[in-house]
Amino acid sequence: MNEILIILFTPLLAGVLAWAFDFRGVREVIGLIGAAVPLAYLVKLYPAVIEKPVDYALTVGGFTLQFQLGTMSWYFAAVASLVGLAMAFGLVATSRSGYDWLFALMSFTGVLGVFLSQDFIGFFLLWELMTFASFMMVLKRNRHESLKYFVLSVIGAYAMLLAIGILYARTGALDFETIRQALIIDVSLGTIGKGETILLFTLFLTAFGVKAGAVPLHVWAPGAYSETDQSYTAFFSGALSKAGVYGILLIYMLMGYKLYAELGTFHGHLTFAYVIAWIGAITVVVASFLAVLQEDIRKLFAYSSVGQVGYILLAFGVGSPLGFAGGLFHVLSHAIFKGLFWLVTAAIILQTGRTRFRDMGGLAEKMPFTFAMGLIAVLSLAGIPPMAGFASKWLIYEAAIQAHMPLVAGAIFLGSGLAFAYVVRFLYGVWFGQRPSELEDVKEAPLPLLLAMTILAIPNLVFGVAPGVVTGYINRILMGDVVGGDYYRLVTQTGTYNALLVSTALVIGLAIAGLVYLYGAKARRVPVTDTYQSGNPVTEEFNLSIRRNFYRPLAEALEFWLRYSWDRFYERLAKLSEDFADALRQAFYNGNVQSYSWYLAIVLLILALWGVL
Amino acid sequence: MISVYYFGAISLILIGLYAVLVKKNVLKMLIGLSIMETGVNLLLVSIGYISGRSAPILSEGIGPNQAVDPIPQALVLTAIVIGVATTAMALSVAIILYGKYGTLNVEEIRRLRG
Amino acid sequence: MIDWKLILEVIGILLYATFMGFIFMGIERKAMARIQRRVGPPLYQPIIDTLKLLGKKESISHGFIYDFGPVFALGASIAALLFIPIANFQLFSSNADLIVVAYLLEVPMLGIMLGAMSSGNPFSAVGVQRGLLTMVAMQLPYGLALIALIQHWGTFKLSEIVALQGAQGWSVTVPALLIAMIVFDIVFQAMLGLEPFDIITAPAEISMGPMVEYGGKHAAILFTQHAVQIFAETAFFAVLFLGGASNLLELLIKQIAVLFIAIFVASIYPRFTIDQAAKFFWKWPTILGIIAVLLTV
Amino acid sequence: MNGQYASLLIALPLLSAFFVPLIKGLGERGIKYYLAVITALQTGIAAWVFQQVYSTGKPIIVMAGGWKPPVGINLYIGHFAALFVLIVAVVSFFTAVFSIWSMKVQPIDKYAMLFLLLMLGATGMIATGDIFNLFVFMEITAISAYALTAYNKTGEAAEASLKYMILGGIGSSFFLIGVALIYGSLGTLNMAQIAQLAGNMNPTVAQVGLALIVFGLAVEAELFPLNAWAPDAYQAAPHAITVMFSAFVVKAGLYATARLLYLMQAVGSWHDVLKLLVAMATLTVVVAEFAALRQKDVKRMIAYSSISQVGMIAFALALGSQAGVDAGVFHMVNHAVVKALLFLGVGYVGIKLGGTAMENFQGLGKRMPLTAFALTIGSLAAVGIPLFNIFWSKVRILIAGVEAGYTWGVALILGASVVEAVYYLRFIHAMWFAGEGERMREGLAISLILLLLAALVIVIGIYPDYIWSLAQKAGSDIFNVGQYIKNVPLMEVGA
Repeated sequence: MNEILIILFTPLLAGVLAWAFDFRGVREVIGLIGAAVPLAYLVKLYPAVIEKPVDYALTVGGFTLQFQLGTMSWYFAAVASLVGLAMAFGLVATSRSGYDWLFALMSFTGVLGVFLSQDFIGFFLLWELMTFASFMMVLKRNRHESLKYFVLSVIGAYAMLLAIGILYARTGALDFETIRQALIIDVSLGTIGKGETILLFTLFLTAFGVKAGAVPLHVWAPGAYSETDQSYTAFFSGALSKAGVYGILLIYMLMGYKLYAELGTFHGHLTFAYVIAWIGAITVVVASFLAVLQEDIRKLFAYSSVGQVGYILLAFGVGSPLGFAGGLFHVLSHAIFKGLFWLVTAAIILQTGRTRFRDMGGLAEKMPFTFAMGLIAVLSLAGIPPMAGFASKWLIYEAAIQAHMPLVAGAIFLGSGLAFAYVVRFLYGVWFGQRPSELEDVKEAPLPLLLAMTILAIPNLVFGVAPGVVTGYINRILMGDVVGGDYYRLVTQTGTYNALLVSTALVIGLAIAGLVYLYGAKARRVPVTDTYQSGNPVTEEFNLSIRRNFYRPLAEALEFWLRYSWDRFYERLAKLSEDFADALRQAFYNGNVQSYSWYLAIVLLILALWGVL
Repeated sequence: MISVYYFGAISLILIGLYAVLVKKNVLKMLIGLSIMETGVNLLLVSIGYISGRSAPILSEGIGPNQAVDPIPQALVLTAIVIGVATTAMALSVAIILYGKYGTLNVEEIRRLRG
Repeated sequence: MIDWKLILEVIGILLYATFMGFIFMGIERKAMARIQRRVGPPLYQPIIDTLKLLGKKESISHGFIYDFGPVFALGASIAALLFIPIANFQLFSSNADLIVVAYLLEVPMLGIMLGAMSSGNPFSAVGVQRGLLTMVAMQLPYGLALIALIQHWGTFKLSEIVALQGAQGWSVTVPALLIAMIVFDIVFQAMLGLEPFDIITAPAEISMGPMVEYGGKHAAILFTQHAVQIFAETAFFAVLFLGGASNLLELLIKQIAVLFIAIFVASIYPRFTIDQAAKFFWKWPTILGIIAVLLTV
Repeated sequence: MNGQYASLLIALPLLSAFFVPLIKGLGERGIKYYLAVITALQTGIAAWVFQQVYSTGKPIIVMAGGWKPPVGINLYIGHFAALFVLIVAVVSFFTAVFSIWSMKVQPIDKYAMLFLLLMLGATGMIATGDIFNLFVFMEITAISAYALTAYNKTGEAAEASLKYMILGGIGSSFFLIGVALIYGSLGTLNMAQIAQLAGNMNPTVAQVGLALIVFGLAVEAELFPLNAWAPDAYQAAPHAITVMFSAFVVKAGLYATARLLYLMQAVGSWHDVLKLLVAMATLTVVVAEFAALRQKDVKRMIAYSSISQVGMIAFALALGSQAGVDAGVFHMVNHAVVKALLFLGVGYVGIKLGGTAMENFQGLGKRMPLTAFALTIGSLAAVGIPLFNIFWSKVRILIAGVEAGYTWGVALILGASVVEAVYYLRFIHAMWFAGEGERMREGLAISLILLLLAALVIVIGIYPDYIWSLAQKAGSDIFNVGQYIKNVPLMEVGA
């Protein structure tokens, strides 16, 4: 069915055209069409996908690339295209060059390809394409960060290629279906030993851990997310990080039974799943602590994005069907609220040109619509009940505690507390407090950006009030009635959550409170500056605010832990290897032809000795 | 059928190699190189030698079974020509080197390195 | 098909809860005074204060969010209350479980923060910072205590927990859950904002913290919110650890008992600084919490 | 129109090389255009031979002097030779056109002669069916390469040529010893017959003979310890000649190693030699990549990258499996195209901006956008980004490597290609996003060639099937020796 081909390659084609016809109006229109087509076709194919997965095979260079649009790939592709569409609208406002359009849409094709491909060669090819395109977006603005990002992603990609090679050598096949069967049969055959299974697992884990931003490999995320066009980061962190998480699901699907057979269980949990759960938990805690202490708005959201993906990793690590349901729901909710946050940041940076909290403040009056969107994103990320964020987090809580993983569930509590903290810090830093005098003439964000924000804000509300819609589809993915209840209620064996009722209760509460408010006397409107200065103007040096170092006490409490940082460790490692390379070069190619002849003589000696042995 | 000539040839090769590896002067290295080539040629010829037979020039008294195997000798002819060409090229390069560097000591000719 | 009986119950419980909340605040002030050997104001003093504030002719406001903050906080507290099984009235509690109620109890914090931040007063900003840090610090032990409880009873639904406690005895009787209750009680101290952890409103240092800019009816709304919050939290504590109650009176006794524990602790301890509080929460309560959780797994 | 016309491939360059002194009177431009015409003619013949071999499927056997092998020397132009002779001819044509514009150093007629001899040597090495003939062609290539390296008559050029000469001299001497040993025990020089009789050789003589032959050719094919001369030679040679070095001179050496290696399969210790070669090849890739990391001169950096890619080809060829050889040949084709593009671009910039140091490349995107674009495509392809041609061959090599059991070797190569990605992407960043300069006029002919090569890279990247089928046929030509023996009409001669 060539619909899959259309879904896959229209963004790339549109990107190339947009880059070729690099004129103000034309580029945007082509880009938007390119970004909208996948979503349109996915919606069109929805009824077909429900009955039977749509297949398509393509032979390139002696390899057959198989693509399949099944229920799961449809879900991931739909999430990615929704965020992609929002990104496209955002790019219309924030980017001026065809370069951005080309590589943004190329990474869009890469992600869709990763979700749809059914064999390792297609998977690896589109994975590399996605990494390369997102790297080029960062390369344009900052060399160091982009190189750090590319080196880590390429190490991940090559680890995956090594694993693919080993699998091909052992099972003689490259497509997922045959490998899955071969590995299941192999459990009894035992051609792949325990050591090799662990090697395969670690290789795949590194590859997908890098892209998802699991803790030891997350160092690229803050740099890469903040050093590129912010509306592209909505897609970068909203959809690209999902490729890493999709990979973890792939490990379950392909090697789950084999890993279980080889590694057995630990306290009743699958050992390999337990490892993933703990990686997720550590990512949540570490990333959230780092996010709280950031001074730059982009870095804050970058670490927060790493933390949120940690939730998904944790949910998949739990290993129970409910865990997968929670994780999959969080894939959607993270994509929409994080995408929304990045678009809000794009609007702020576009209008004020500043990225640090200390230079911003009091923008709520100046950019009311963006502030409203920001508030929705805040409520959703912090997990306040009527929002989608809460529904997925609730499912993850249920799964973790039901699966008797108490400490991991504890990590979620701490993580969501920290999430609440850094989200409010964002509110105070940007929207409230005294407004610096230079920001007096800040206007509202341009229309396309506002449109992009609404595209992502609406699902936050809709899926918040009616989470049953999403869990209904997830039940279809997991082929079982994992999460009961109708559109408005989520029912699991041990708990229920009636989203509609909670929302109505909140509305009732607000109504009563509103009545009490109206009962009181009329309120006189007083400008914010007329507070502790009792009327005289708040001059620059009297602009008392703690926007800078908002959480200094927390930093003091954690000062022992903050001494160690993965980032500095990797920088030293990179410098070390580069110096080693330099030393090797100086030593070996020292320019003296005599020493070169000695190398030849040594090889002759080796041959002689080897001949004698 | 290891004949005594093989030892002569191999020792010549090793002497040539020794000269290339140890001598600091470029010309001495080139001389070592040509010694090595002569050693190789000697080895090539001695492989074709069958004791008790005469040179492979057919004349009335000497038929194909009285003569030594002619093919290695043909190979040696070409090898010698190649050796001459290489040495001539090397010496002309050595002249340029002396012109540009002012020295023939291998230790100093090290501008291209790393 | 409007369920009139439920609506009447809801209205009744709300009025009862607000009234009892003010009384609890009164008890708190009265008991604190008696411990310090002074007479202290009458029990119904908070009600008079709120009515006085409501009656003020004019109150100032710093924009829409400044008004929306307190209203949202009160609304959230009311919503939280509706999901807790108050004695024999189930209200909506069959539709939500422990995690939802725990989160709903924290939502008012966001409302107060919103209002305080938009007031532009540096003191309120410092108050917001301290409030958030305490909330972050107490989150881990709070979670561990709840997890221990859920693992022991094997269910999230509050109504089921009450039923199980009725059958097998209060959670306090189970040793592991006793540790959990101690942890929960320390955290409860911070949730109420009482003495060792009243860093948020720190009267002497930052004059009522986030609420510094509030006056008139905004302050009144915040007071009612605090009242409803106290009632909800004490009821939550009773439901979780003291086996809930078959009738309102029994619930009241348990709530007052819990309140008095908090008051006694509050009247003894001086105030922690914020990083001391964070370090404290992550040391002792967390260790106890982990023990409780491991015992019940 | 039988196969005998294929011998023109050897005869044409030889005759036209010796014809050059006669037309010295036409002046410098005349000789350059003459050179371009001859290489164009050579490409025509090569294309005809390529079409002939690939349509009929049977190799062309050219018997020198009508003598049937093993007595006479025969040229065996099978699938591999046809493909690669075409590549040699095409790259020579491009370099000839490039040197029309770029070659300023005076004795142009000497340059033309050496150019044609180099092309002849490479074609000969690829096409020959006789090991001593292989030695002769190898020496022709070597001597013309020594002369061309020293062509610029600067101190560095002479030094590079000296290094190349001494190491090449030692290598070819030991190669000759190997040939002597094989001839001594088998009594034949014809490759097909050697393959037949290899089994009943005395094991130690066979082992030493094979080892020395592989050693001699390894110096020419730039394997790890023996490639110390290569970076200097690439850097010091004129820009056009470096293109030829990296595109096909090295490949000829590699092909000869592979051909002889697979011919001598019957030798007892064959697998040990393979393991040794795989180890050397992996080391070549790793050391060359590390050496290229902090290069100040772009041409030397790309030289190291070319050496490492060649090491990867050697790794693939030494795997000893059909998949490995096919992947190696496919990578040879891709590497030739990419490196020709890169060296042509760097040479063009070197001449136009005076010198190939990294500073000249800062902000190249603003000064010479077309060349910068071509260089970017080349660098991205070299790194192995999908939708470019090297991605396909690299994936195949690595999968074949793991399949052959060398997982550690593949892991090291992957580590090395991460390093390669770093310095190429720094190069791209320097070109496009650093430095500034105003737009300069870029020559039409050169830009056309660069864009054509870049287009070729992208086309192979997007649709690699055709080239992959060619590579498979060429790979089987090397790998299954039985077919090779059947194709060569061996006359039964008393040993």
